[in-house]
Amino acid sequence: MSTAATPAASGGLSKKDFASDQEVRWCPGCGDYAILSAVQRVLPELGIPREKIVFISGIGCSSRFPYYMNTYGFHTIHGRAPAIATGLKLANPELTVFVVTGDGDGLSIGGNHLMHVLRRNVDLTILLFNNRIYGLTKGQYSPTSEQGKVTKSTPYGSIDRPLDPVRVALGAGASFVARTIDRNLPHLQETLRRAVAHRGTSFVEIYQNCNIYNDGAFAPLTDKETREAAVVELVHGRPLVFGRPGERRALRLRGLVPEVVPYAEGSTSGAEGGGADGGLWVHDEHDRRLALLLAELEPPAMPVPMGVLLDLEAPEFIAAHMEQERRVTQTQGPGDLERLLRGPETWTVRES
Amino acid sequence: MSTAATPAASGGLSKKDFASDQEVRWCPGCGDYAILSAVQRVLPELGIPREKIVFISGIGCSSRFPYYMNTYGFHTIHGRAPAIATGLKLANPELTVFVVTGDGDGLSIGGNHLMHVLRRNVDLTILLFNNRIYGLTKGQYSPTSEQGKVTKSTPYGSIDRPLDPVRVALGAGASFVARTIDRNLPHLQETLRRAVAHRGTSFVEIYQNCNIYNDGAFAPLTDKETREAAVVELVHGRPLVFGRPGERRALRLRGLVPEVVPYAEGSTSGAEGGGADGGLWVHDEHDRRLALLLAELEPPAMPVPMGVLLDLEAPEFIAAHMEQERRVTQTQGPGDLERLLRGPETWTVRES
Amino acid sequence: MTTSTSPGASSSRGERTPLVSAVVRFAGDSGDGMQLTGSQFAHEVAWAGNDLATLPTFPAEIRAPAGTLYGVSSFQIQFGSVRVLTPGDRLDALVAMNPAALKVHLGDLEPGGLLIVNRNAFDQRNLARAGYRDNPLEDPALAERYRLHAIEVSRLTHEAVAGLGLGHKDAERCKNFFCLGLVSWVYGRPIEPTIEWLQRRFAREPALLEANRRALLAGHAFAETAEIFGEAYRVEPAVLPPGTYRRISGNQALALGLVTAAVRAGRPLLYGSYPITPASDILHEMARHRNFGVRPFQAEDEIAAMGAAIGAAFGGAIGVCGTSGPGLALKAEGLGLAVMAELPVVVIDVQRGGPSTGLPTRTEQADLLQALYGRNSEAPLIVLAPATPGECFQMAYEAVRLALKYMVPAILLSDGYLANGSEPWRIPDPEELPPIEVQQPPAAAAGRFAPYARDERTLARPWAVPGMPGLEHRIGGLEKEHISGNVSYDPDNHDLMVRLREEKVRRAAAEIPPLEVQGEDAGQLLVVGWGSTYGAIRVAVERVRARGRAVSAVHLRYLNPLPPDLGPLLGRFRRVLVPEINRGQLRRVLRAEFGCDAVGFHRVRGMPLAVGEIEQAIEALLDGEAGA
Amino acid sequence: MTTSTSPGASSSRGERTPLVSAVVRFAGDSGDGMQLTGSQFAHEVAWAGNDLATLPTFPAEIRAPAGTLYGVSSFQIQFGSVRVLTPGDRLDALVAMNPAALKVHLGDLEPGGLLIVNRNAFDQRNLARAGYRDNPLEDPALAERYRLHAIEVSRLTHEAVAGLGLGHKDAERCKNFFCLGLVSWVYGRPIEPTIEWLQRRFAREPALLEANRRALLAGHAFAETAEIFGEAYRVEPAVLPPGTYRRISGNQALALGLVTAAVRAGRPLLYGSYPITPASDILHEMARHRNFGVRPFQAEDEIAAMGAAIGAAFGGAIGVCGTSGPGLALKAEGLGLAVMAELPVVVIDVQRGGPSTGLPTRTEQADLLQALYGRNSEAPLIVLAPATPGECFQMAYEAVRLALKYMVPAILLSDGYLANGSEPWRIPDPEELPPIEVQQPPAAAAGRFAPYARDERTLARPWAVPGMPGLEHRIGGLEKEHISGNVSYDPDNHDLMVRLREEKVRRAAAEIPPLEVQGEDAGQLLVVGWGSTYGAIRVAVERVRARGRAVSAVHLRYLNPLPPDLGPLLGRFRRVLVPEINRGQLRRVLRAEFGCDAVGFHRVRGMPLAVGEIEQAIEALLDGEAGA
Ligand SMILES: Cc1ncc(C[n+]2csc(CCOP(=O)(O)OP(=O)(O)O)c2C)c(N)n1
Ligand SMILES: Cc1ncc(C[n+]2csc(CCOP(=O)(O)OP(=O)(O)O)c2C)c(N)n1
Ligand code: SF4
Ligand code: SF4
Ligand SMILES: [Mg+2]
Ligand SMILES: [Mg+2]
Repeated sequence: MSTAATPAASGGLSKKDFASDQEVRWCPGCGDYAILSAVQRVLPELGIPREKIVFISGIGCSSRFPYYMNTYGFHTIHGRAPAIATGLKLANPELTVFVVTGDGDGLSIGGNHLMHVLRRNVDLTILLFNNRIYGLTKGQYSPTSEQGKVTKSTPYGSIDRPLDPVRVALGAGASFVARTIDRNLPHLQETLRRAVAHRGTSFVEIYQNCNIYNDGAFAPLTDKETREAAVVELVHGRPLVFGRPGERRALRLRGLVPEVVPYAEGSTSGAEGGGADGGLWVHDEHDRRLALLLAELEPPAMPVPMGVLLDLEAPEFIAAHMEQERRVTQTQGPGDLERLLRGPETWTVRES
Repeated sequence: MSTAATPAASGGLSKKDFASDQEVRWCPGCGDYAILSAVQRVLPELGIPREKIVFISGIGCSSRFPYYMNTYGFHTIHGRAPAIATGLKLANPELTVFVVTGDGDGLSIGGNHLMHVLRRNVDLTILLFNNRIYGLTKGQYSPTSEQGKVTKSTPYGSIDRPLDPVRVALGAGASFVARTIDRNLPHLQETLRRAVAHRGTSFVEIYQNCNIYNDGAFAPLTDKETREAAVVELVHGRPLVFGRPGERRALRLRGLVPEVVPYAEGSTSGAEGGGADGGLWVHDEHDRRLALLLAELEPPAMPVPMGVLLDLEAPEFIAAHMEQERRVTQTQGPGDLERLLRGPETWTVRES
Repeated sequence: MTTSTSPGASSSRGERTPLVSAVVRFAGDSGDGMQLTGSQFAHEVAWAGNDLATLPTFPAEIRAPAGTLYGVSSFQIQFGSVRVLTPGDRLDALVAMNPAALKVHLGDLEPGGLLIVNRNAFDQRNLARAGYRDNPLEDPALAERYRLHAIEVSRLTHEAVAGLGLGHKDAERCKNFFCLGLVSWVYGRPIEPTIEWLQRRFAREPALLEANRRALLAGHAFAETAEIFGEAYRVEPAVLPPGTYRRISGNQALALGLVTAAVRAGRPLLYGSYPITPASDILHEMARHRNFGVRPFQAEDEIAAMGAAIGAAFGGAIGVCGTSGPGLALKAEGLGLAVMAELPVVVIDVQRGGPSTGLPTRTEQADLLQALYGRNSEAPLIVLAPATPGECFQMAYEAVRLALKYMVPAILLSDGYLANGSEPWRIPDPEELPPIEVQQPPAAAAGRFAPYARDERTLARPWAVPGMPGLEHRIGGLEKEHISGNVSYDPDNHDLMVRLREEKVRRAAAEIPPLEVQGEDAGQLLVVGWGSTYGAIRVAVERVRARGRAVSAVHLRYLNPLPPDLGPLLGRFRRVLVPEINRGQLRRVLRAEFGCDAVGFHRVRGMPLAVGEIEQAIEALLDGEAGA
Repeated sequence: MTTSTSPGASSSRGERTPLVSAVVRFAGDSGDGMQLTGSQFAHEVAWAGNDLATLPTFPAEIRAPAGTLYGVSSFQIQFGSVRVLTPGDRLDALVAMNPAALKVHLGDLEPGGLLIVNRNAFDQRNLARAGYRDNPLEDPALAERYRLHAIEVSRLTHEAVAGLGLGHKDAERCKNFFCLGLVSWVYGRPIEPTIEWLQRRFAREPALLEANRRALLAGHAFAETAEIFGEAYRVEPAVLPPGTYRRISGNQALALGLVTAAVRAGRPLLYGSYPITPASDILHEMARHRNFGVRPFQAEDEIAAMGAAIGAAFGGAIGVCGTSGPGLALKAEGLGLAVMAELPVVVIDVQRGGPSTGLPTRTEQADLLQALYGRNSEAPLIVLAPATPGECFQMAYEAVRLALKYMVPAILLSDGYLANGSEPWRIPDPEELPPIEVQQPPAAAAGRFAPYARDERTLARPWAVPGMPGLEHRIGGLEKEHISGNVSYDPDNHDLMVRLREEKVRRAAAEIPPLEVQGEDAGQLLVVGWGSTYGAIRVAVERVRARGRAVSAVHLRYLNPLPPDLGPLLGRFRRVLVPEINRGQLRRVLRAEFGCDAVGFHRVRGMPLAVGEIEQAIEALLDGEAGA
């Protein structure tokens, strides 16, 4: 999402300027708190005046987010936030618009709007809080829940195979795809900055712990013991390195098949070509094919990629829309209501 | 989709047994006729009794398909056929169910149901007639129309970037993904056979010419002059070869980047490893990563892949559902209504 | 045709029989160009200064196979020197281009009516396709019952265009202009406007221009010289209020009304729509007017279109979306949000035959109750309905005006007949339209901004939109606290808010002009209509009144809130008849609202009501029979 | 507790004051276990043979922060030796676990009522969170106005469980059982069932079992021995019809009704649902009964759930889906298809506060008009509504029965109060339920099968489903030809089909049992209710009658078609009052349908109507005042 930055106007805003007067009502310990805090920290950096920032959400625990932001906000209906945000942005292209959604809101009932906003590449930042559960309705499995999950609605285990939000986004042609996690604040903040900086739809999947209905869903990715081996942080132009100090590993592509190989700190052997064979797999966030393969990495055999998987320049919907408006207005002149109403053919009836 | 074949019952059925008594009402010259004919030809081969075959469609020119099939059929509402077919299959897992949809029906209003049926891997065959236009509503651009398309609803050209149905299907985790075209009858028929043979959701994109509102959309792929260079037909275990006799070409992967190289008939140099570097790109329909890269091939620089892009074994939804039903019934015994109604705690009030 | 006074017919008027009005229908294969023929004839008629009303009927198929019954396309027009309010019940003249057209439409032709057929099309194949065993033209009964003229239209057309180097197909396609020339002569309508139109249309295809021109002239000359028509007619110009006129369809007028509202309000207008018959043409029209600040958005479905309109309204633009019945069903949840958020969105429902997919190409007025009640819980909004194609303009404008003034969603109920039908339309001066008031928020909120503080008079909340500094606030679909707009679960607050939302809509009744009663404003029988049945009811009432019987009529353009003077008016009549193309939806509302024992008249045939059947229903009631 | 005759209370009954009924509310933080406490108390009460009705109220938040006003959770129960039909308007006793609970609920306690508070929770932090500047327990007015007992519940509980090795948190969590013991003693209800329950619940956690048991006994003993309670009560068993009983909530009963219908019909039942408050528990319950042929399907949204139900019905299974108001809005288009395809699907709408997202955790009955009319065009279907939690069983069964018999969709309107409320339920013998008729198609079609040929009596079409040889056919959402079912654009056929679909629903009126009138069946005033207001209306009418005034009442369980004897009944009363938790929806229907000048009483507070306010409304009308 491009930033309509007017630094002067927002000079000196701080985190607390972005906190509304409403008491935050998530469960104590919910991962949503960390995300809220990260967003409230990052916003003052952007230099965008508060009145130009809008948070649009659907329904779910995650979707209560706008109430806590001292910006404009709209807590809409289940799954429709991308469509509403598109309309808002078309009404006023100057705005910086965030969409906050959940794995149910964004991928279950709202999957189609998500897909279409991504293909249109509307200049929005979409934050999908993925806790792999329906929180607000008290714990049914979601489209990102693992197969076999026992929940209130699946006492004998769920049957559906889960969706991977990142794969869905790539399949829809997203121009910016990233993944981050509630428990890694610096990573979360940096990912938010990158998302806001992107022009077009920025899709950010945020792994979020629902400590009431799906506690520990991402524990391997956050537990001190395991997290370094379980996560690979993506850095553009750098090899995919992960693992604890002393046990550092890197990824290599054999053909299209990823392999884990030992990694000696500082080594970049053969790291020139993005994903080039022989050498290590080097991250290139502008390469859609590499992003597709990153999205295929599945735990536990492979580490989970975190960070910006893809950042492509692509025509943005709102700008193109306004450009067309300008072009037509230039060619045809500003609308002449009288002429429009008369149409091509008229006749006159005189007083008789 | 698995075939609940009972060859005896359907012995001797022929194409015309599958034609209903309703006059076909597509525009003269419409590509839908060829698809209808192909389906009516393939069905008798399957040995499935007519009464076990059901066609479910949404709304659109394409969706009138069921009326012309002498099987069970249901022309439902716009975009919802996958959901309705899922319910039908759950009601009676014995049935062979086809879903017929269009690029508008399946990817615009019905995109979410399509995505979810694919992830669930419900045993259905989905035929998506992609004519890159809304036919029935008389010619508005569709989600698969090329950017800049001038239509009734976009007099100054469309702004949205198109979706690629195959990429969407792969993004949703489809287990079977194929592409074929109305004008290549043998290919169409063979693809249908493969789709029906697959267990799980078979997704078949069929390029279909709408000669009224989008005539020639696929002309390069069907014109005698150009088609051989424009299409690569996929054959499992064979290199990706295309081009006219005498000008045969093959594809090779350089890292993840496809290249076109000359091909000498019969050559299979280095063709062992699926997509292996050095040698030619050899099709492996069981390799999801290769399928992802196939879906990235874009004309005119690259030929359009036709055939089965992906055919994976994956847990099928209906079978798993019925298996759970059996398992629970086995463990708990068949439902005992009296016990159920009594619940865990009762008390008795006697005549006083 | 440019501005000019109506010159009357161009042919000699010598022995022409004067007519007050006539009903003509052109019918043929979808490939025969009947819509164009009818439309051009309507142009000629309008140019001649007649009043008119048109009724096109399309097959459901895009291009139905030639010669089939279901592939017949037709265009009906009534025109006259008097006010013409309906396309007419029965035909004075029928042009049938093939056997199928004859079979489908003959039943509507008045005995003794003029019947023109293309004899060349009555070959074995076409007869078989239409299900004729024998050629009906050879049945003497046909010529006895009607003034039959079986003309070799195809052959004569081919002869007329011979030598222009046209292929057979192109030559054949000119035969509709032959017929147009012929009918124009019969009714003494000027063909100049058509020639002008051809010149514009085929500016770059001189051969086609010439061919069609020749066919037109040939038909005209054929009628004049062959003298096979026993009589020729003339229809004097109608006495219409002075002004500059154009012919306009309901969908066109609706789009222009929206554009005008946007210009007058000084706001961009987002038109979000997912194509659906018969509303798609509004999208097509809106998409052309980008230089008026119209932002067209073809959404992925109706829910997204609704969402985009809500988002636009939240953002300070006018949010409009257009659809038909099934699409309105999908917008229900979104409309509820707009009611709760109190945002000004306008939803246009061009009603069609239902339920479900129903009869997509046919008209009906059975979405009234859906518009009023088709949402969860108490979610009142404004509902309006235009009465004629031209009126779609002012009611679309009115819908935007009221939505913005009361900060409330509005639904506009058009229908398939209004959408595609057309009439002469006096071009309005936009400046004469009532101004559009926008609920400006306080310049800067002293302290915390209260998004649900209300205007005392209208109860509207302020339209504070993103971008306005100091007014940052959050709204949503949860119940909100009076004034502060914060989420509130307080029971009494909920009851209050439910009442306020209702009261706000009720207050919009202050905007409704006094009802205009046709006839006495008290008496035996009042006929109440809404929407596109206006013309048929009006004419029926006129006719019954002309027979000296006391009956009055009133037409509702405001369905929610209802006009404040409606209740008293109903009370002044002994009986009330409500003719509708549904099973009695307005009737239900009137009974519930006013305890009025209204009787219904319902024909749900996918067609406009006929004047004659309404007349009968009126007479029956006056004679003391129960309602049908 | 297993089957047993009700043993009455276990404590000594010596000096206990007899009560006919009592209303008790437990209130505290969501973490305080108030729902469990209330539910266990209800078990004890049921076991003691009382009649009862319960009203749980949850905060909208999943785990609201401790001590907040919006985080208070409560459970109210009325029980008695007489028939108990409502959870009661005002409280005889309130247990408040913290300052927030006191603040939120004190207003509902009768002056002089019993007020038990956990004094330990009244610390600075909690007082501040609840917005108390001073400790209300220190205000002498409190003890003057109520029978206040500020007990150190936390401390006493910790002491009771000391030595079991529990952490502070676990120990603290036992305090609800202390309160339960205490209240059980006060009302003389047996604690044995609770001990049995604890034994089952904590079979694998002996420390927790012991701790909760000790807390329970400590509370019980405290009340008995500390003798701080001025009085103790007893409530004799109610005289209920003989039979075996259980306590059941509306959602449970509904699920069991569906399962029973499936078993009786011998068909699998697809339950398609997308989770939504307050309907989710039905999905949870249905998902457990796989061994009854229930096929649960958690769909991607409500539209897909509806679609799956339609697909299942097309496939010969019973297609059911459950949702709440916003979800019903999304099912509108699908319901239209089911009407057109004439397929037996059942949609359950557990109504909640609206519009839009509204008040998701609160009750309302404002979806009646949506259920009746919330679809495009004329799309009539059956609408039913249970009156009590237990009745959800039979009405769910009835919905399936009628849908299958008439081949038509049915909507069942439950609500948040019925869903979560509970009552003693006499377990029915499934064999006594009316049999479920399935519209079997002809064994083999002679010639072409006619999917729209109808049963003469019911007008139902045959249920020919895929898999049946020789009956292959195609249906869809386009209008269909009478009998053949082919697509038809014929105007008269459309009118006929519209009427047939309407008539079919009308014929289902033959299934409706005669109305049972409370009081005389003619007179001054008839109160008409539907849905969950049953109990409140009944009690209100009883009370007014007890004061010797003439008022009758009737309750509607069939909303479409309406009972055939309703019109005549309405006609026998001078005035009709319709109390509803909406703005007058049934009232509107009655006025429209019967021209009856019904007066409404509406309180839309997200809460059940109170008996008292209905009484007042009745009295006011009897006194000749206008309706409120
Ligand atoms: C139309 C509609 N259907 C269903 C619901 C109920 N509902 C509210 S939130 C939700 C799912 C929330 O899951 P998710 O998006 O993952 O958010 P989370 O609570 O986990 O943050 C559902 C089903 C609703 N509010 N509206
Ligand atoms: C709810 C709803 N919205 C819109 C329509 C109108 N409609 C019918 S078909 C169609 C699009 C058809 O496009 P596609 O699926 O590509 O089918 P095609 O006609 O091209 O085969 C639309 C928008 C409808 N019938 N129902
Ligand atoms: S239920 Fe889960 S996601 Fe929702 S607020 Fe609680 S912890 Fe967070
Ligand atoms: S409009 Fe196009 S897709 Fe539809 S029937 Fe005609 S040619 Fe085929
Ligand atoms: Mg979630
Ligand atoms: Mg299409």
